[in-house]
Parts: sequence; C-alpha cells; structure tokens
Amino acid sequence: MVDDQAPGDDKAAKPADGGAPASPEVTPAASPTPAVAKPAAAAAGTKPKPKPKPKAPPEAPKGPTDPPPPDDLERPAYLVALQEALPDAVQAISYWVGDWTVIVPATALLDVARFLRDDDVASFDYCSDVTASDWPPREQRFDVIYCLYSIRRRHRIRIKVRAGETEPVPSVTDVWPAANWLEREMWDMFGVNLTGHPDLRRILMPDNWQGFPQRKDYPLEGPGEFLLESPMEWLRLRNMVDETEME
Amino acid sequence: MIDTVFWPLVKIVVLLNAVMVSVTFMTLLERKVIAWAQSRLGPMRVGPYGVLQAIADPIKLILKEDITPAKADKVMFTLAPIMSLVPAFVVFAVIPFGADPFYYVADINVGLLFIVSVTSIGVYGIILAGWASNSKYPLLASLRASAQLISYEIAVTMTLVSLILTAGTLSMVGIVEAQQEAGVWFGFIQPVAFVLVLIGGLAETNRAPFDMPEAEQELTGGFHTEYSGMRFALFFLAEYANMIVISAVIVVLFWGGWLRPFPSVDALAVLDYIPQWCWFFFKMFMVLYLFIWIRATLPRYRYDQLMRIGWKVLIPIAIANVVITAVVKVLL
Amino acid sequence: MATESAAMFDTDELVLNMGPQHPSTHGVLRLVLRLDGERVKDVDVVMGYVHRGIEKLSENRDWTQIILLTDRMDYVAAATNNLGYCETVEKLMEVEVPRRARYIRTILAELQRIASHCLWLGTHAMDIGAMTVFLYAFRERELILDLFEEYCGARLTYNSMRIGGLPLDLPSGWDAKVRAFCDIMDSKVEEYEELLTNNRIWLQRTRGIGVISGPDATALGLCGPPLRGSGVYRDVRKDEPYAAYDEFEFDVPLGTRGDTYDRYLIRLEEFRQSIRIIRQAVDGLPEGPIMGKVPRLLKPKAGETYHAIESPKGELGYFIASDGRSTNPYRFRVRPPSFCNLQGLRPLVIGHLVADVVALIGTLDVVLGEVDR
Amino acid sequence: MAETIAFYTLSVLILGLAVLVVTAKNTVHSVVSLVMTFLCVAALYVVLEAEFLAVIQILVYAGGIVVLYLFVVMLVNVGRPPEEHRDPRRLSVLGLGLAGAMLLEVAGIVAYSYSRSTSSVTAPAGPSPVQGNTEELGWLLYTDYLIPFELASVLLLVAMVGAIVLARRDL
Repeated sequence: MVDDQAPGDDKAAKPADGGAPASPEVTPAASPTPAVAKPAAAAAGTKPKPKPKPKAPPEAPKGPTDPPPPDDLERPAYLVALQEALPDAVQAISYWVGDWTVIVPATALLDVARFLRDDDVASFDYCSDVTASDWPPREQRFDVIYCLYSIRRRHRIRIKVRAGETEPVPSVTDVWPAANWLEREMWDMFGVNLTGHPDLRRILMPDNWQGFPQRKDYPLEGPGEFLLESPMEWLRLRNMVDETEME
Repeated sequence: MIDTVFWPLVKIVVLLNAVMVSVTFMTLLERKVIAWAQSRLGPMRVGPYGVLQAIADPIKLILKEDITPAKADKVMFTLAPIMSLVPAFVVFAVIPFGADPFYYVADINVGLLFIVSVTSIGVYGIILAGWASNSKYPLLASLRASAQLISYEIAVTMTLVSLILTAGTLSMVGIVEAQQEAGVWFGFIQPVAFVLVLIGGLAETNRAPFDMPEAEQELTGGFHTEYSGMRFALFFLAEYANMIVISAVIVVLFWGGWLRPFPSVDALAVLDYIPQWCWFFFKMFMVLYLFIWIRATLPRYRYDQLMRIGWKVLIPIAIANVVITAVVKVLL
Repeated sequence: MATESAAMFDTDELVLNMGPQHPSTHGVLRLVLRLDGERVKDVDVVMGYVHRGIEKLSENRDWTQIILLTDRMDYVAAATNNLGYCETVEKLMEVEVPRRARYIRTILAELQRIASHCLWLGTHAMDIGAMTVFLYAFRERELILDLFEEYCGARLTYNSMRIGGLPLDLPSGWDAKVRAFCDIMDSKVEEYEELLTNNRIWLQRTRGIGVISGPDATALGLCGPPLRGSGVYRDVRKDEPYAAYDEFEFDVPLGTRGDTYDRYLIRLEEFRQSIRIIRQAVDGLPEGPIMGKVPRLLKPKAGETYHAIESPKGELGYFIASDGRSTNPYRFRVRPPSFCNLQGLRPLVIGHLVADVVALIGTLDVVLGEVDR
Repeated sequence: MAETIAFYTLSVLILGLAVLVVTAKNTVHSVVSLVMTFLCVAALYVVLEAEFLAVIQILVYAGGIVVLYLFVVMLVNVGRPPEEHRDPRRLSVLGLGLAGAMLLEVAGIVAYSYSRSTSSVTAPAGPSPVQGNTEELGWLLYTDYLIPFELASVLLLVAMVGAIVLARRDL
C-alpha cells in the first residue's frame, strides 16, 4: 500500500478520450492545447479532427467572473491588513454574495497563508476546505481554492490561486495540517501540480487510476478511458495490484 | 460389572446428551433474555415463541459447509475444536446434581482439583485454533484468549483454595455436605470468593464484559473466525458447556449444590419435597441468567485493562482471602 | 547461534488489515494498522470504496436534481445534506426563504441530528461492547424515521427540501407528534446516561482515549463534536446562523479534556439541545408560505460561493460555482465533515491499542458515504 | 487384568507420542504431542490410583508449562518455515552415551530396591495420622521433606525474579 507507485506525475495521466492524440505536455500551459480546449475549438468553427464530439457543450465558460467588490463596500480589516503587509501578493480581490476572495499568485501563496494564519486581526486558524475548479479554455486552467475560517474572529475568506496544468502550487499542509487530505483529494481529482505535499497519493480513486476525474474534459460516463482503450491491460494491472496489496 | 461399567456408561451418555440439549436451549435462553433486555422479542418464528429455534440452529450448523482454509494446518485445525470441547464435557463427570450417587458419575476425592486441571486444558483448543487458522485476527485473538485464561485461572484457583480451606475437602460431594453440616451456604461465609469466582468465571468462559477474544467489533469474531459449520458449532458447544460448568461449580461451592435454602432450619423442611436436582438446576439457571444479564448490560473491557484487573486486583484479593481464611480457620 | 538467538528476540511489526469488510469500520473504511503487539504504531487510512463521484455527477445535473444526490452522501443525515445544499444555492441566487419554511427546515434538521446521533450512540456503544444501547438508540431513531415518513414519505433519503423553500407543508397533527416525541426522547436520553455515563467500564474505555488538544483539533480541521470536545467553541449554528437558528435559544456544549468520553458527553448534550430547539420551533411555528420566489428555470448568475451548515457530523460546506449559462452548476464541491474528521484518526489512534481503534472510529462518527461521496 | 491392559496401552501411547515429540518437523505439532504425552502420563497415575498426582500433572505441566511453550513457539515461529534438522548424527554419540548411562542408572535403582524389598521406599518416617492420597502427600511434604520443599519454592522464587529482571530492560 505504502510503497505503491509514486504518482506525482500528472502528465502521464492525461485523459486521451475519443482518440485525440494531442499530448498536452508538449506545450504545457503556453496556449490552449487542442485536447483541453476542444469544446472551445469546436465552437470556434475550426475543425481539428475529422470526428467531432457529438455532445459538445454549446459554449464553454472562459473562467469564473470573480467580480470586484462594489466601491462603496467597506473592506474587512483582515483584507486591509493583508494588503498592507503583502501588497505584491494580492492580485485581485473579489466579492460575491457576501464572500470575500483574494486572488494570489502561486508563488506568494505560502506567505499569504502564513500571514492570514498568524496575523492577529486575521487569525484564520481553521482551514475549512481546499478544492479546485477547472476552466479548460483558460491558460491557467485551474483555480485552487482555499476556504478559510477564523474560529477566534468568526470570519471567512477564500484564497484563490490560478495555476496552469504543470504550474507548481505549493502545499499548505505545513500551515494548516487539515489541508493534507483535502489537497490529496484535490490532486486526486484534478491533478494540480502540488509541490511539497508530505503524502501525495490517490485518496478516493484507486491507486492505479489513470486520469483526473473532476477535470472538465474527463468523460462523465464509462469506467475510465483506460479501460475503454485496453480492457485486458486494465484487468491485468488491477489483478496485479490486488495481489501486491496483500502484504 | 454392571455397577462399575454399565451404569456409569449410561450416566455418561445421558449426561452428554443432556448437556448438548441444554446448550442448545441455553442459546435460545440467551437470545430471548437479551432480546427482552433490549425491548424486542427475539426469535419468534420457529415454533411457538421461537422455542424450536434451539433445534433449528444446530441443524443449520450441521448442514453448513465445513470449510478449511487453504493455508491452514489441517491436522491442528481439526484437532482444535475437539480439544476445546472434550475438557468442557469431561468436567461434568464430577458434578453432583444430587446427594444420591445416582445423580453423579463419579465422586473422586480430588474433584475440585480435577475440574480446575481439566478446564485448564481447554485453552489448547483456543490457541491451536488461532494458530492453525493461519490468519492474523484469529492469531491475535488466540493470544488474547490464552493470556486471559491463564491469568484468570490463577485467580480462580487461588480463590478455590480458600473454599477448600473452609470445606476441608476437595470432593464436590464433600463440599456440599460440609455446607449442610455448617448449616449455611458458603456463599454467605465467603462472599468475596464468590465474587472472585464469578468474575474469573466470566473471564474464563470469554463472556462479556471479558469477551475480548471473540470481540466481534475488534477481531471479527476471534479465534474461530475461520471456522464454519460443525467445527464452529463445536466451539460454540464448548463455550456454552463451559458456562454451564462454571455455573454448576459456583452452585456447588457457594450456593449449597442440591441443598434447599436454610438447610439447617427444620421449619422449612417442607421445601425438601422439591427434589434435590430441581434445587440444583434452579440455582444453576439463576447463575446462567446472571451471566446473560451481565452480557446485555455491560460494555467490554479493553484487553490490557482486563489483564490489569486479573493480575493487580483479583489475584491479590484472592491471596489475601486465602490468608484470612486460613487465619480464621486456625483461630476458630 | 548467538546471532540466531538475537534475531529471535527481535519483535516483528504486525501489519493488520482492518476492513473494508469489518464489523466496526462503519462502512467500507479500510485501515492498514502497523502493530507492535497490540499497540498501533502507524495507520494508513484507505478509503474510496463507495466513491460514486457525486461531485462530478452533480456538475451534470439540474440544480434541483442535485438535491437527491445529496441525500446519498451522509445517508444517515439526509435532511441536513439537503438543507446545506439548498441554503448554498439560495445564497448564490439571493433568494429569500419564507420564515415558516426556515422554521420547518430547522425542525427537520434537528430531528435529523437526533437521528444521526442515535445511530452514532448505538454503533459507538456497540463497538465498545454495550450491545443493548444499540437497540435502545435504534428504537428512538425509528420514531424519528416515522416522523420523516409522515412528512415526506421516505425513511432514509428524504429529498425533503427545495431551493427556495420546501416541497410540502407539515401534515396536520405532525407538530403534536413532534412534541410527543420530544417528551419521549427526554426520558430516553436519561436512560442512555444511566446505562453508560457512570458505568465504570465505559469510563475506563473512553476516558483519556484519543485525547486531542483544542489547537491541534483546529489545525487538523476537525469539526463538529470532535472539535467541541476539545473545548473549541465552534458551532456553525451559532457562528454563522442559517435557517432559523438565530431565533432560538440553545447552548453549545464544550468538552474540557478532548477525549472520547467528552465527545460522548457532548453528543448526549446535543440531544437535549436539539430537543430544546425543536420545542421552540414547534411552539413558535409561524404561518405563511413555504416556498420563496424562485424562477421556474433555475439559472443562478455567474459566481461562486461557499456556505456551511452544522450537520450532525460537523461543518458541512458546499462550494458551488455557477457559470450563469447552463442549468447545472459549473463546480459542485462538498466539504464533507466526516472526511475531515477521519483525517484526525491517525493522530488519535497512534499509541493506542487495537480495541481503542474501533472506539476512536466510533467517536469520530464518520459515515463513509460522505467520506467517499 | 483391566489395569494391565490400561497400563500397556498407555505405555505404548506415551512412548509413541514421545517419539513424535522429537521427530515432528513442525514445532507446534511437537508441543501438542508433548501435551498428549503428559495427559497419558496423568492417566497412568490414575491407573496407579494416584489421582492427586495425576491432577497435578495435568494442571502444572499440561495446563501451565506447555501452554507457555506453545506461546513461545507460536510467536517465534510466525512466518518462518520449520527449521531443518542439522546434521542429525553429529550428537548421536553423546546421545547414545547419555541413554546408556540412564539405562544403567535405572537398572541400578531397580536392583537396589529389589535388594531392599523389605523396606518401602516411600514409607514416612513417622506414622501418618491421615488417610488418603492427597493428605498423605501433604503430610510428607510438610514433615519429612519440609526443607527440600521450601528450598524448591525459594528456587522458584529466584527463577521468577530472574525472569522478570531479564524481561524488563528498564528496571
């Protein structure tokens, strides 16, 4: 169990559905690759493949709106403190239906996280949730989202980090141990390139799973594209794992 | 020839069958009593009020497929249930159900010691079952069980010594007669010893709250995890037979065996019209009921706590009890 | 010969595979325990056996259809799952829920909390060997299931709420039955206490077992009773009131030692507090509509939000992103309290015995349907 | 007659099981054979009407000591194949020598007891005031053999303390 594969490599696990051989690792995050931007490409009228997807969504959203806060809204003290302490780290601030979100670059994530945890005004001691969302047409397709809460001060904030497919996102497990499994799950589902995580293994999916199910270009139905491609190979791998797992 | 061979054989056959039948009904009793304790009905389908469940269960067990795990040690795997069952049945030879020799198979002069020594063999069944299954849960369980049995055996045997001192004999019949002479059941003279033997008995029969070896929630059933069908039934038989043995021993040692209440009060002589064996079985039933009641009520001890109780509480108390009994005996 | 005898005295580490088919892992949890004798040196928690991809499925379902998927997460507390989801979408759509609907939702959620705690109490006690409590607790849970059945027709997966309100008003006479249930439950909680609270064996099995300090519990992301058991005042009902909780009086029980016994006491106290809330809600139940103004075709504006409620297990959060174009959420994420509590299992378990492992799984009150989703 | 049959049956059983003890490849099987041997010896005691001795034999050896043997054997052997016997003939000379010495000794004892057949070996020094096997044993232990008995118990105590000291490294 413990000494199973070290699945840190998310490139190998790219879903290759419907015979689209375009490999995203050739031009990682430089431009929307054919595979990841297929719905967008189909909508634009270009026809990269002779076999178009039968059920392509009409139009894929380009990304979250992340609306800026209205000007007359007073910013909470912890945001002001954050902007004062780390002015370069805050890319943008967003406000929607009562939720504050700060968007920070991945490089500044750890600094922001530590500041928010340790600062007296902010004191976000509780990491509610770590998750991600996938916006394939965008260059930096992933939004990595940290929902924080301060038990002491009773307020919430979300940190959002935009990351490309191979762009490293530092793990915040050192800041909030709670993020350990949540990040594992996020990695399991999205394949965000997490760095510095102490125990990066699949958590919900089987250890030998190929692909990252929560990505938008991952098919909803079917037992996984790997099984579709070569069922016997899948069966063989599966049996092999079952045997080695028996310690 | 008839006296030395035929009658004992008949008695043995009758006794063995009686024990088997009582074990099956014991399981029914347990299920029913626990069900009532838990505000439900228990088995109700087989026969009126489910009384035939006692027959249906053994039939089911006998008809089930008997599986031997592929990597088990075949010989030991088969031997283990037998080794745990035989001692439990052998013990019944020396238990007197009445004053008349008709009611017991043998009255040997080291009866109590015989019981202690024969029951101590039962642990082999458990150890070997766990080892022969070649599986981790049974192995852990059998280690627990044997450690538990051995430690509690010491406490119980120590306690029995004080009883022997009080009665002045090792013979089971003699102990009851001593209670008749004393005019009082030893349970009133040796209440501490009674509690010790009761607790030790619960532990030795792996009953709640000391049922760690079979803790379903922890070890998925314990040393008999890998057993099925008739071999499992043998373990089952052994466990319940052991319960009956322990309750019989408790009745003989502490509650006057076949004696009526207040054996020295002549005014109650009318109670003598109830046959002796009825008294015996009634008392035994009460002890068994107590066992079941405890099981329905109490949570389970943890293994290390159980060992601590055995070694640090029961054994010192038992030794102190022996010393006090001896001193009192000498002084009087 | 010398080296051989030295090797013989080496102690081997025993790897014990607990689950996924094990009577007390509360579902299909698998623990790979590394044991020294019976003492746990390390544990690897393996899950995902009932991973159904509810998040992925939800991203391809209508907003309304998702309600019934949420039933299947924490299947012993379906009503709170419904509530959390509906509240989140309502927050995203900025829909006003009528007061009567909020009251009824509160009643349902609190009944659900009692039902879930009943199940927890039963299984937890069963793990520690007190089998009678199990059936007692289920007896009371049955009463709640009857109430739910009368309300919405289902006994386990209720699908009992809608975005903007409730699908059904209360059946006539239901409130009287709820009141009667509250009276029964009051006495039954006393009964549980009699059986366990001062039981020596129960104390020995739970006191000092799985101690975790308040800061540690916070850092580990524990939530609900395990967090409060460590003395951290955190209850979403109080901190970020939702439904109608800001209109009721209730206390948040806190532990002092952070052990299994404290978590047990807290949940027992939560029975009483839930009954208190239900009584207030039933007494003050306002008249009025049960459905807010919601468009027939649900299509929230593009935006994201995170909203949490206090489920019986702890902070149940939903992160939902809408793209404003399709009739299904763009991103649907559940913050499962059981998952986060289960993360606390490893630090709790290490150094304890195998018998404590089952007690500690019980005390965290995980539901694998929610852990795996 | 019946006693003779029982005696020889039991003797054959004891010898056969004893051979199994040393020949069994699997240590656990060997230990179980040992238990059987002890049980048969106990049965032999019963035939000789020494019930107390029989019961003690079972209680101490079969029920106590061998259980511990089995414990150790089981724990040490987990996951290991039974070790092959190394060169079986290596110590055969020594074994044969020991067996011969043992035989001579037994023969000597028999000859000695026959030559003094008039006086019983086990006769107590004073007249025993009690009847019965158990009582007599107790009487002997606490009169004639008091000092050896106490010495043996002291020896056991020393052994126990030693074992505890060895087992607990942090003492």
